[in-house]
Amino acid sequence: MSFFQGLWAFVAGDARAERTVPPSGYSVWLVVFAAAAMTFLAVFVSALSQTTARVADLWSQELSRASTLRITADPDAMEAQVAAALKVLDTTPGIASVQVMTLAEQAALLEPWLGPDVPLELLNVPAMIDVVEDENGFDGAGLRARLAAEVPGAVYDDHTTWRAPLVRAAGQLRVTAALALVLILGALAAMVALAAQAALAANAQVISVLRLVGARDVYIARAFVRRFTLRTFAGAAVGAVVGMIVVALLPNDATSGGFLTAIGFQGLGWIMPVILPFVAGVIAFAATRAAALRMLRQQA
Amino acid sequence: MSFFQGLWAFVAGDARAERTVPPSGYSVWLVVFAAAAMTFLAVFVSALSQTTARVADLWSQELSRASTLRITADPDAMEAQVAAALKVLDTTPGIASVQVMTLAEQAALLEPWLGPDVPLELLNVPAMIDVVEDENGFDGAGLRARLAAEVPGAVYDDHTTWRAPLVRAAGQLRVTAALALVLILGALAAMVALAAQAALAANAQVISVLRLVGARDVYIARAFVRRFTLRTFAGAAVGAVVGMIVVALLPNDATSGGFLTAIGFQGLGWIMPVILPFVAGVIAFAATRAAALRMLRQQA
Amino acid sequence: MIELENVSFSYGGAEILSDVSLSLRPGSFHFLTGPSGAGKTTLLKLCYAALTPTQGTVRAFEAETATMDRDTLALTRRRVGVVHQDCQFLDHLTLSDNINLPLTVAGLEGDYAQNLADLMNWVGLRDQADQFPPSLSGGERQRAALARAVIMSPDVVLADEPTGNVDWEMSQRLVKLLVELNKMGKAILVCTHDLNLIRAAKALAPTRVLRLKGGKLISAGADL
Amino acid sequence: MIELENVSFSYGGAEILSDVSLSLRPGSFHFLTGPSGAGKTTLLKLCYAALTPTQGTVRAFEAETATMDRDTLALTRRRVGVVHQDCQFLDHLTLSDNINLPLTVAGLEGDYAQNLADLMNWVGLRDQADQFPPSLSGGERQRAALARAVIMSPDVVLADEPTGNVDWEMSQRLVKLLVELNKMGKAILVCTHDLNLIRAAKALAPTRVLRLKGGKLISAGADL
Ligand SMILES: Nc1ncnc2c1ncn2[C@@H]1O[C@H](COP(=O)(O)OP(=O)(O)OP(=O)(O)O)[C@@H](O)[C@H]1O
Ligand SMILES: Nc1ncnc2c1ncn2[C@@H]1O[C@H](COP(=O)(O)OP(=O)(O)OP(=O)(O)O)[C@@H](O)[C@H]1O
Ligand SMILES: [Mg+2]
Ligand SMILES: [Mg+2]
Repeated sequence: MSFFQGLWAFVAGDARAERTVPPSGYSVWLVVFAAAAMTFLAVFVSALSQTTARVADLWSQELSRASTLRITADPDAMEAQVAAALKVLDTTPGIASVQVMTLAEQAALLEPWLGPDVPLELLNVPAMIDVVEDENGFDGAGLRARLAAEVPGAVYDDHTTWRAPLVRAAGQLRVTAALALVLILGALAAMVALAAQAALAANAQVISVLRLVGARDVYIARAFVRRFTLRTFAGAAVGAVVGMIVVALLPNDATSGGFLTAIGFQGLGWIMPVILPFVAGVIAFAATRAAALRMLRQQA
Repeated sequence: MSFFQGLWAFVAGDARAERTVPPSGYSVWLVVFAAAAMTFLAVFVSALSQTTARVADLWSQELSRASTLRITADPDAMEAQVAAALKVLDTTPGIASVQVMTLAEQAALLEPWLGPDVPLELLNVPAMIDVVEDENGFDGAGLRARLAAEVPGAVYDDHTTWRAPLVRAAGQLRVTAALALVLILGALAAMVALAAQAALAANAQVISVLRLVGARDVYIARAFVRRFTLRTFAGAAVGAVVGMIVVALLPNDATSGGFLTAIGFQGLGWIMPVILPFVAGVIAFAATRAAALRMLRQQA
Repeated sequence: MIELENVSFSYGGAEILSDVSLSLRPGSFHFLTGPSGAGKTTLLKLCYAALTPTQGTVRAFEAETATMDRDTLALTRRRVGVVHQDCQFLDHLTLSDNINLPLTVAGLEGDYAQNLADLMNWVGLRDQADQFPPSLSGGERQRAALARAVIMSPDVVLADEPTGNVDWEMSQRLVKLLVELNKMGKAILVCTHDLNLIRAAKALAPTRVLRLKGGKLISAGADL
Repeated sequence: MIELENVSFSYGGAEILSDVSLSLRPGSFHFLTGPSGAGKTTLLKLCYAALTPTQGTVRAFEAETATMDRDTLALTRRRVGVVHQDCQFLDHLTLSDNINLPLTVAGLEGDYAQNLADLMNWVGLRDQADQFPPSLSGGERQRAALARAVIMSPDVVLADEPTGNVDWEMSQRLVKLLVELNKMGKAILVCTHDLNLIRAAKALAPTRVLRLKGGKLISAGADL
């Protein structure tokens, strides 16, 4: 029998065997509810976690991979210094692109403070070079040392002071969310296991009657396990769907652009809420099966 | 009997009555575990919520209450324009303080772009006036209109474009956290109620025996209710303590200063984790009592 | 002390009891026989207000059971000792705690300490005092059920097939116990199929034998 | 088919059975008597492997019960019909489903459909077929337990006090049923305190009466 045939037989069940197990009432509802609530929370938290992860990535990438070189020099020495700096940057491994800011760009940047028509060209403003590192990154300290030697007027600013707290905060949120997710799934597993135990304990007499009329262990276990697995799956599926709906309904913040993205799932992230009910089902299967076989072994 | 005497009698319990109710095994552990897990999550989420609330407040206050007036004018007209602007601001209700930035302050602000020794005094840089509103706020549109009439060179910037997405994101997080908190408490209540029902259903025979030998309803109900209430409280207390410890152990981010505060509780916020076990206990009391009395009424 | 007046009862379908009258007075001793499924247990349940009649009235200690509030019902039950056909115990309590249960529940533990020891001796359960009910034999359970029913020396004892699982000598001991109680003025009603038991009791005390058949309650012939 | 060889048993304390030997062969009919608490139920439990002996061996259908794996045990149970002293049913199934349970569990439902109807008639439970066990009278439960024990026409029938709650006529019907099965070659063992029942059976078929006392198994006198 292939795995899928086995799975199908399990899901389809044996109506006769099923009936021998009493409708376990509150225990089963407890499981359904716990599965729904925990999965809902898990979906919620994983949406949060994924969003935070995206934000953290954005910040890490955008801010950490971009840095600025500011070169102060006499107007006549400026061009040479810029050229020297570009040469240093060109020979630094790990740099993806280098761009000298035009005066117009600098003016746009400064407009809020200087007003629209400041004659920057008349001022001896420093030259600015945007540096974007590639995936491998480069050695900031080494670059600083070389620049100090070859381009004395260069000040290298890798935005660390701006970036660090933001990235750290995002990382913190992300760890917190992941921790919460692990806790929620753990709590779900524990609750399903305990509820299954409670249901089995409440049905000790049923199990004993079944054993005494010649039922085999697998026959008895299967009916319980199937019920708990399917109910848990159903509960978790409801929880996941409701969770996805609520996440979708959360106020989206498209205007914030690259800085904060809307809470929700993107791309492969959708796997998470879809997978959760199956995870819950597997947890329920394992927990109930272990509990049932343990209880059965205690009976003659 | 006063409330506290009654409460004490309840907590102290009646050892004899207690013994008539069987140790309900898995059902009670389920309750303890569910209470602990849910309270832990609640503490966690409320820490997150409170932190977000603080951040949102900080951003709203610091950013929204400060705005900037930039005045562009010929060097010789500047002083008059600034004076005119100050007069307008003075007569605008809802403004707490007004301060004209010195050139040195402006230079410090611009240093990263212009280098350390830009002769700002030689440039016709706009004058900047920091405006801080008081608690009541003021009418930004009205101010803009009056400035346009009386100080044509003034540009009023209330930072809205910077602030809005940040505040909105914080608000979003806050709503999400509050929603999660409500859900967690609701789930806790539902689980305790269902577990109590399951335990009572499993003990239907015990209840019937007790009724038949002449036990009164309150006698039977009390033993169950007391057990579930105290276990729920104990579970929730453990969850709350562990939650507080974990929150305290989370990486704190003191360097980020005013922008992002560390996740955790401050001041009155500590009431939340302390109050949660009591809330859980009250929920358990109400749920178990209702379930017990309902079940008893079904018995002769 | 317990009176049934023109009582009819049905569980929804056919009538199990129709127009039955019975009065359990202090010092009375009744046996109730009848084929299996005749309604003997049902009649007992009406007496201790586990059921209320569909017609007629049942009065326990002057109060009508159908309109009793639940607390009064509990207090009434303390004056009626019942041996149930399926002896139910609290499986997590020892045998002696189970037999003491009516006292525990009434808050009277201690007042009857000597009672317990004597009683356990009489029904031959001294050695089983600390066992838990699931580990008792069928007969031991029945004897324990009788002991629990009489521990508080109730005004009325209703025993449903109290000797189905015990041997003949023990049956006689149990009957003797009931006769003793009867002589103290308690009202006794015993359902049984065991004619020998009835004969043995008749030798010890004046008893009335009733027969339930087709929903009607009749006095049994003089042969018993 | 079931053999006890020098079996001793204790629940941890005193020895309940000491050096007991017994062989249930096809076509044999045993009665087992003895005072309450003597160990009759314990002996039966050893026969259907709910307990294993502390000394000696119990063999069921040639296999030793102490070393049987759980699946073999389940299959063995299908060949042994047991009437338990406390008749346990599945309260959520109707009476006929409960009586059919051994067939359901063995996957043989349908094969014995006529059996069920006949059997229900014989034990007088035709009208109760759709009732649930908690609403049955004590005697009805016992009759149902016997019906469930024999529905699969097992090779061995072990009945523990099967008539404690039924009237005399019904007891005789039940004994007749067991005698019929016995004549078909089944091995029968009945625990009972009811000497009249034993006498009635002796009139119908050759039976052996055993008495359990002080842990020893002895043949009862010729007076029975
Ligand atoms: N809760 C119930 N619902 C429906 N029918 C019931 C219920 N309880 C009992 N009956 C039916 O009522 C009839 C009388 O039951 P009762 O238990 O009073 O009989 P009984 O005289 O005590 O018999 P026995 O000697 O076998 O104990 C039986 O046929 C039984 O099936
Ligand atoms: N699980 C157990 N643990 C300890 N003692 C037990 C256990 N089961 C039975 N006993 C004790 O063993 C003795 C024999 O019990 P058993 O049930 O075999 O008696 P029995 O002969 O069937 O009696 P009865 O006629 O009353 O049914 C009893 O005294 C009983 O208390
Ligand atoms: Mg009855
Ligand atoms: Mg027995």
